[in-house]
Amino acid sequence: MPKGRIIVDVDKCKGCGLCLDACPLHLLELANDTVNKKGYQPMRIHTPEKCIGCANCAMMCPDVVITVEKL
Amino acid sequence: MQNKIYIIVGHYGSGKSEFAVNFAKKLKQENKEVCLADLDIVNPYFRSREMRLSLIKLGIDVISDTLNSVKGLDMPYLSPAIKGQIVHNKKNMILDCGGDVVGIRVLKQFYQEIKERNYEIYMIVNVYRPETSTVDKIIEMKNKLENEIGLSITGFINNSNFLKQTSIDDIINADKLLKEVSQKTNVPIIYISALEKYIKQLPDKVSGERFVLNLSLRTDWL
Amino acid sequence: MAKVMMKGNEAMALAAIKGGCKAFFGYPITPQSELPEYLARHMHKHGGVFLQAESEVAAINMVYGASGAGARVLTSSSSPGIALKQEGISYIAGAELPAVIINVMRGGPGLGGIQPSQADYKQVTRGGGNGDYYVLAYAPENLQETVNVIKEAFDLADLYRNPVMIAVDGLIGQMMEPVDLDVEVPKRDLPEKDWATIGTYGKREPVNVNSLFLDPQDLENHSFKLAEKYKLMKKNEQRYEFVNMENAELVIVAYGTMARIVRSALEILKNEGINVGLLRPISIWPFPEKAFKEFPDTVKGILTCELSTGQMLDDVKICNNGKLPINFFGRTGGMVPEPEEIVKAVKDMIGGLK
Amino acid sequence: MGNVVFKRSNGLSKKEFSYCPGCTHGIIHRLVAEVIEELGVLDKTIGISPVGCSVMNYEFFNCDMQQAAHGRAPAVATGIKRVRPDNIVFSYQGDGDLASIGTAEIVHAAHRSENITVIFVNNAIYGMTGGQMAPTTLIGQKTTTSPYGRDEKHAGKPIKMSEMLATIPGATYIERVSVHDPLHVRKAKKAVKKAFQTQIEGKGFSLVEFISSCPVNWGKTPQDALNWVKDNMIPYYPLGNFRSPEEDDKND
Repeated sequence: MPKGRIIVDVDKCKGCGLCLDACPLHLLELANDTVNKKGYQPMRIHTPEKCIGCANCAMMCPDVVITVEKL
Repeated sequence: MQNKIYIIVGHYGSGKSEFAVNFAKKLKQENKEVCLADLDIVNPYFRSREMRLSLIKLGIDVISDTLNSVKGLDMPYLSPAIKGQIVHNKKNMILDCGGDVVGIRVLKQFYQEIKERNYEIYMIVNVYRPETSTVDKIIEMKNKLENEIGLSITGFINNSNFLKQTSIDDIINADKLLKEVSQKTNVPIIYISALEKYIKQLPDKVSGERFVLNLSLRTDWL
Repeated sequence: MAKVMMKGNEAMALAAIKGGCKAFFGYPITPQSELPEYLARHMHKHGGVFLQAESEVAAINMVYGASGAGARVLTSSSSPGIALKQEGISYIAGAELPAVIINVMRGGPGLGGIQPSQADYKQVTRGGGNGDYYVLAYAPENLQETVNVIKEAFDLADLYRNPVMIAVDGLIGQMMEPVDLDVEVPKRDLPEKDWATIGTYGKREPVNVNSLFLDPQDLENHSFKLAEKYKLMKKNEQRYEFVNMENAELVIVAYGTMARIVRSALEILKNEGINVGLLRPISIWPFPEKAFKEFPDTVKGILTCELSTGQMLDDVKICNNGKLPINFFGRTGGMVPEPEEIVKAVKDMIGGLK
Repeated sequence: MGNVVFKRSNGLSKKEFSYCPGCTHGIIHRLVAEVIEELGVLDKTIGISPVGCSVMNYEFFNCDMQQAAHGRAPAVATGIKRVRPDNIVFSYQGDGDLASIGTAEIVHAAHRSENITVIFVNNAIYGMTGGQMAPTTLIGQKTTTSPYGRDEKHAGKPIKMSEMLATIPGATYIERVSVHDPLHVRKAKKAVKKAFQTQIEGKGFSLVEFISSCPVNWGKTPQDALNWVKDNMIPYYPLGNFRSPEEDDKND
């Protein structure tokens, strides 16, 4: 069971990748196979079940597109 | 007769410089040696030094700033000759100060020298200036000025006017007010000053010697 | 309050308080320093704010902030200081904020001198800063008129959401004159300041005070909107006085202190049987172009008199539109002419016309 | 549904930030917005936008805003605060704005101890006008107006605003922070909160200097830019507190 969950406003993500290094468990990646409405490669979580809800990704997101829940 | 220092103080805009220039001429006409020192470092316009050239022609010394300016200088540059003249005591001196407490601050550096000499301190009053418009306000201004100089005012000059809009009643009303001040403070009213046309119409009962003012700093068209 | 004797600068300060001014930001400069000094002594008694800024640039930007937050604000300065304030004045006009600015003019250019001058005419009437804008500008000739127009200026600034400038020369700032501070002036119907940044307090959406329009179409729209406002000012706010115009063979155009000198000159001329009129612009922006259509047929020429080398002259030329010959007489740098000099200029012109 | 531990602050408008990907303006905006909201003063806050990349941040903060001329935000803030002392007033300024054209205004706002909060964003470059040298550009750093690298003999050494402002008796709270990793972001928020609290308590001038990045004009990826902040900027611009109200209380 995951301890946390992130909800990403995908279409507002600019794909800067600052969240990637912020995730202590390296669970985040930029989606190589898709672009969002803005034309950016959005970030996504590749192993959501490992998320601990630490919110480090949200801390670093310059566009405030991540909502974080503790489960 | 001993030379005197006449110190002209008062609320700014009450007519100190016009009086000082006229007073200098009056003393000169009485065959006295006169030096007019313009100590006004507050105002940039309408200062007695603007009359320097015409007063010098009359044989009246004028000292003010180190540059002997006439118009256009707004730096203090107080001339050392002022102190020199006070100390030498060779002439009657008129010290024309800037207005209010700020204007007479400059006198402090001459305090010792003035104290040792024969002096008069005249407070010019125009009761139609808002800050000297009542008995209490005039006395308050007098006290403030005295506190600043550390010397007592020895006489009032009633110079109350509305310039071209003055009426004789305005002057008579001012006289009543200043008489009350004079009674309360025991300071005499030395002169009542006005343009000649008003002086001629003044009733006998007004206090102070009549003093005819010829405006020189303010031109006719103003 | 009855008539009192006041110095121009202090009368202007008191007039601002009477006009509802609640904040003053300024920086000392001769010959207007008695104005901030007066407000430093009295503003707090009327619940207002007085602050001496670190520079004219800061002062005008404080005016911007305070006005944007809904207060009636004043600043004052003299010519070189007004030049420094042009940045802020442009922003104030751009953001459509009200403000009253007093300019006690001295000689220039550069540091110039401290004596009276009207050499800021173009600085005052051509906007002054960057962009397509104007300030409503008045150039009164005596203290009573100055006091009245300052009281009215706060209403006008609020009404048009535009800077209003009072341009007087140093003599008006420095001279004493009887004045009644309580003369009633026209009141305007003023809209709510719903644009002011005073906090939302949960009652409305946030507002923004701003002069930035990056989209050229938006900026053009904004500029045309401002232009409409200036048209309205031109229609409604031209102010002038005619003196002795009946059968005048010459009209002198002069404002402020120069107009006072001209009045004396007209008396001298009248005694010599020479009939000359005076058009005295009271608003210098909008310039009273309407007045030029009211000249009687007897007028054969125009003499423009200024305390400058000829700045209003251009506006006179525009309004005259080539109809009548125009001469110019000016003194500058702080030199103030005697009425006789104007009499001579009039006679010279009349002689030339014959 | 879980327990929401992080969501977009109501102190921010719905509008998307216009900044380049990875620009830390966004993080700093968020911190300011969160603090204003958490302190319960959002509805009485008035912000001032500068000239620079964040010139349009009046669109991003969910409170009343005024846009100021370049460098003049502290003067505009002064005007607002003096006529509306019960409102909370903050200015948001970059290094060109605050440390170059507006040095007089910031120095004198601090000197008067204006009861305002200043958010100062130092990324060692002029971002908006196209990557020119800023007063805070590091020695050797190449910009479009220091094409051979900043030479101190020619352009002087980079100015340390927090240190300088901390020497002013009127400055109440001065702290330098960075947002290059989550730990520092959390620390930075504490500083912002302290700054606004200083104002709410009427204690006078507060300023938080953010060491920030400009991936585009620095020519780096967003993450590399943050690494550059850590490796090059922070050694020259040390983080920490330079002035605090408590210290002033002690000295009183």
